[in-house]
Amino acid sequence: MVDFDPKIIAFCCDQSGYPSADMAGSLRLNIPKNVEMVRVPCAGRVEALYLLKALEKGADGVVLFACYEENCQYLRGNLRARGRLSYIHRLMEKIGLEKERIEICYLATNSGVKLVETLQRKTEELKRLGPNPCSEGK
Amino acid sequence: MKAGSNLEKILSKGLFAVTGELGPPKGNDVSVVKRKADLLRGYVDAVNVTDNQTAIVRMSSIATSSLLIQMGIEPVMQMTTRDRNRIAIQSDIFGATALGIKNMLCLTGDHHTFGNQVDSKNVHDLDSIQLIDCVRTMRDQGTLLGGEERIEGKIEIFIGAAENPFADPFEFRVVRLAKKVRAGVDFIQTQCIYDMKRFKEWMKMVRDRGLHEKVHILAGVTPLKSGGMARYMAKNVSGIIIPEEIIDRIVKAKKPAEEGIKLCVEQIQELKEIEGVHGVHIMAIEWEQMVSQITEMAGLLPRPKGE
Amino acid sequence: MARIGIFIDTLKGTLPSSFRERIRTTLRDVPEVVFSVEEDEFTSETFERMLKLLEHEGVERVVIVGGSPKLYETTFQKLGFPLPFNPYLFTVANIREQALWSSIDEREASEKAKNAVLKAIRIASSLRPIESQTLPLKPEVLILGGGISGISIALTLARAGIYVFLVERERTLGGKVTELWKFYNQELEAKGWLEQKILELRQNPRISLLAPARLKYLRGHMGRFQATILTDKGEETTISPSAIVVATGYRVERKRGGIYDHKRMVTLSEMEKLLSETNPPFPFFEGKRVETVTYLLDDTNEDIKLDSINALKQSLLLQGSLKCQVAILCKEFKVSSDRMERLYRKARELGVLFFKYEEAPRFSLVNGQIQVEVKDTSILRKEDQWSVSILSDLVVLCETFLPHQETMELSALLRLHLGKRGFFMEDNPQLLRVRSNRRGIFIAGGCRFPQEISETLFEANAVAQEVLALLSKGAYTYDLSVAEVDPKKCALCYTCPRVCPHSAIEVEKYAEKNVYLTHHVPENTKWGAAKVDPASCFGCGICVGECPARAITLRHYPDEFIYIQMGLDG
Amino acid sequence: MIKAEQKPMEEILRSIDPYKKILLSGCGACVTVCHAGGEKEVLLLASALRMARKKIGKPLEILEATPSRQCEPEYAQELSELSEKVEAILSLACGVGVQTLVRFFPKMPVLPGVNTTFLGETLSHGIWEERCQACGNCILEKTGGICPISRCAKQLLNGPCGGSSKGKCEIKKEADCAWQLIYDRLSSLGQLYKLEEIIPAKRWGIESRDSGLRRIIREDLKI
Repeated sequence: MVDFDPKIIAFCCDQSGYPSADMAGSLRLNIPKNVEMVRVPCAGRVEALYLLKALEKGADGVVLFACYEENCQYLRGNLRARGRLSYIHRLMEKIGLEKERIEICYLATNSGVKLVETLQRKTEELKRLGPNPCSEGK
Repeated sequence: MKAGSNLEKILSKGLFAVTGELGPPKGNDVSVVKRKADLLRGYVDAVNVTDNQTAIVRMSSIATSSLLIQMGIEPVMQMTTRDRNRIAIQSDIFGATALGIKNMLCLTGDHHTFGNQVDSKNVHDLDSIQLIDCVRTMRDQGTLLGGEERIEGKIEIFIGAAENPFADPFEFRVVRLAKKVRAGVDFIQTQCIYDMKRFKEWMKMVRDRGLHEKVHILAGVTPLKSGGMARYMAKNVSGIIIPEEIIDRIVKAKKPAEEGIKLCVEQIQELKEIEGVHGVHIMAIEWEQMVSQITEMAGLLPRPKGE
Repeated sequence: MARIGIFIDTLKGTLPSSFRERIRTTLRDVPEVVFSVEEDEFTSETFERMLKLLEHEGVERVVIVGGSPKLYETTFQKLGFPLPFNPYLFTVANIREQALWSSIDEREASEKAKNAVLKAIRIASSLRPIESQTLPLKPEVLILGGGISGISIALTLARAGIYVFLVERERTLGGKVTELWKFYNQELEAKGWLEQKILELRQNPRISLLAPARLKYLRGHMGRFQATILTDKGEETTISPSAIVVATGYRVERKRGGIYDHKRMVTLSEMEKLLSETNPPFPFFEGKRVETVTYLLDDTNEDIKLDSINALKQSLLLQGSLKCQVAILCKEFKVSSDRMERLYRKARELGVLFFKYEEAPRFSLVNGQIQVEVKDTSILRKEDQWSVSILSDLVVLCETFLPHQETMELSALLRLHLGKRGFFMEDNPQLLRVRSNRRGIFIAGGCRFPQEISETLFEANAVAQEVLALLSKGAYTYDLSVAEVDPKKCALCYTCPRVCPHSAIEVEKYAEKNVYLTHHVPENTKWGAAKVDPASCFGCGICVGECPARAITLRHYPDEFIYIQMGLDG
Repeated sequence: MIKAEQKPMEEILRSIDPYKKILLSGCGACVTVCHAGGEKEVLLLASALRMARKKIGKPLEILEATPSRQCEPEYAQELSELSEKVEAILSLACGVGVQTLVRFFPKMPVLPGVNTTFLGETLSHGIWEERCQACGNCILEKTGGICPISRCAKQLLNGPCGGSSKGKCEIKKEADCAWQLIYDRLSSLGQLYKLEEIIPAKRWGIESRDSGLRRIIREDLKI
């Protein structure tokens, strides 16, 4: 295991991920420090390109916090996001990057605990995987 | 007489014809041809020689047909449009007739992706109906397809084609037969028949159009070896319908193979009674040894001589 | 370089001063920052102070450093936007929930906060003002469907001064209510009540009735719909309503085949008719007195309350004054509607029998009557459950509720979503039950979900209120915080109209130019490109992520903001 | 329109292996519409390629561009300035677009990034199906508007083969049998008589696919 602080970019849907992160704070849960929170109006706003760019430009992992299925304020934003992620997973496989570096996690508005658990688990996972070998800076 | 083949003579005399089928070897081993020829000789009037059936590479049907002639059997040379364009087709017909081949079955052929050369490019320059038209033109007009070009010599071929009453759209199958007749086909061999009801329905449509008077129809039969084979064919082979009760009968039989032969004989006897059926085509694939028994049991022996 | 003013919200002093101090140290080195001041909370007095300061310093970009942005967004909504300039020129650095509170120690918290503040400043530097626009709304509404929903919405709207076009496919108005005998929760005969309503409708000068007629085309968006109505005489009328209410109802299908075709098997609505024609003391069926009636519920529509209500209403009369014996077979009896629990108790007191079944009851013919066999599972202990057989003069079946045949066609015409069962789908089942996925189109009544008449009326009222709320101001004001297509890049691939959840995008071959886009382009400029209707767009950004030509931008949330937050800018 | 699919990543990586700096050019027309080579795909692929090369320690520099249509000379020439800065061009346009670049950049390797798959229509979003093989002499009039050249696996012109079963093709079970469609269509048009006519052998060799390079010349339009 490499001892490093994995950098995670977390896309937070404004209906679930972002309020959950606020909730995590209110519950005094520790959000790992190397996480960049990105507030988006809907998971459907997250382009496939952002996911790849995140990895290319230095992130070790990406988490996409979206609403549960059938719970999207915009009806299908979460499903579109899931579709884009599956496309990116296929690309990552070809590049030789571990698929686990990007995941989608479904939340409600008050899933502070789940958000923090996910980010903490992701941090551990990424530590196991080691630094992202494809990122520009490395 | 169009070609004067044994098959043609028998059919034109109004006799009930019997044809068999022989798959050439997957190589140049002539002994395989000989073994199968010995099993068929004397029990059938002519033997179909398949043309790379199911798109598996085999000895060419022209060469195998020629070998059969040497072995004293009359071949029905099959030819598919899958592997040849109209240049090769016509050239092969020149060669085949020069070698004494007098019957030819015009087919589209199984799709190449079913075989062992899936990456090949299929040709389908002509379809089977256009092929019939081509052979007819060569024989009756003495010219090449679509041209004024005279052929040196005389092409004499008894033209056959296949028809499948069990494929869809059902109503269209007889239209397609009519087209083949108009294109100039002399005899038809059908796909193997298990669904007698549908076949009779189809024959009725054939008679309604008067096609049975213009073309000789040989009904196809295939003896079932086992319940497994019956199930497999019913499920996986498009264009073959095997009714549940037939599968049941074979599956439940103590000796499925014997039951299969018995069934086949019963079918032949039933087919003989249908108006417009002028013969049977027995496709005992890799089971040629049973043809003697089937023809014997069906009372089709001895085979008459065309002369 | 943008001039940015920073307000640090101490959140009533809850942010530790050491923590605030570190942030101020960070801010000192940022050249864009003109000033940074602390405020304990945001009230109207604070706003006044802020205003003066901003004007004095000539600052037009504001970063609020403090709690969650959601906090300020709600406060500002309540108190009004406090800044003298465009509301889109401010942003928030969330250093409480997502830094101070979610870190191990203050050192880590300060790092996170510093990062958040610097990002907020970068976002503030690239903020652009976003204008708002006003769409005039004429008081004109199109209602599709002249059932009870359509009628009652039309009446409410007309009373409030709105002009209504009511389009009904059939010759008669009233829809399913014409088959109703009376209300379950009030002593009211449906027929007379409906006639009264229809009379009122016909007399109202603000209501134009188009029947029999149907919608042929619909173009445009809220405020500028262009609806072409085709009458049965083949005449076409085009109207331009500001909003549309879809109230086209549902259809029913009765079970057929075998014993279900027997004449003693009747449906709930046939029973309703029989009862309305019955004069006490006894009901008669084909000249003979009816003594036992068995209802079979829940075999087709498990989640719909309507059957329970009607069965109960009918059985109260049958068991009560008409002296019949009634049995009701159900999976679960639904008593959640108004007064239903009381009526249920009354029925039990009168002697109506209730049986709960899991396996479908069996029917057979015995001496011209129908024998019903059912295993009653209302007793919990399995060994005590027994089979019951009831010899019935009549068996009453419920009909399956299905979407109307034209629902599918209408959904394509109106570009509305259908739910799994083929009924129209509400935009949000909890909050926005009567809104469709398109702004300006509402759904009411059985085309969304079959309900009992009093609930339908309740919902119809809700729809009318929503429509009134929309139209009463005479205009709809909205921010241009929406998606925008660059017509030069658009490949006309139809991706965005297909993915837009709100059907706000159309490919308009000869559309007027997006008015919010360019002022300098002469009006009526034609082009071919996808076009977002800004009044109908909800700003979710799904189309942006989907566009293969990357021709769409979300005006209030461009790529740049996302890259800044990802830490990838510059 | 032309439908295409991005080539497998391995193949693209192999083809650009010798180069350190390339231009990745998309096309704003057909391949954008089928999500194979528009600006979105250009940026995604560029990012993926950079990462893949970074991983094996051979960093790659990529310039990105998406002209409106690569198959028109003027649009293709928009790339000339960028092309001077790179060693090769990877094009996500169809085979036509690639060759237009080849014509204008004689010294520049131009590599295809997509497989040009067929001329097809959109069945629903994300599903495309072949409809035309550009044979050059259309017979749709005879077949009820359904093309057996592109939709029948054996290109039969006179009816279905024996493998047509319950409306489906035996070669690809999910595909409709073209001749079943033709039959149904002519039946609903009341034109079944058209099926009685024998369609003669197609003239593949003259003004069709196998006639050598085909060219359309409009004398009236020439400048």
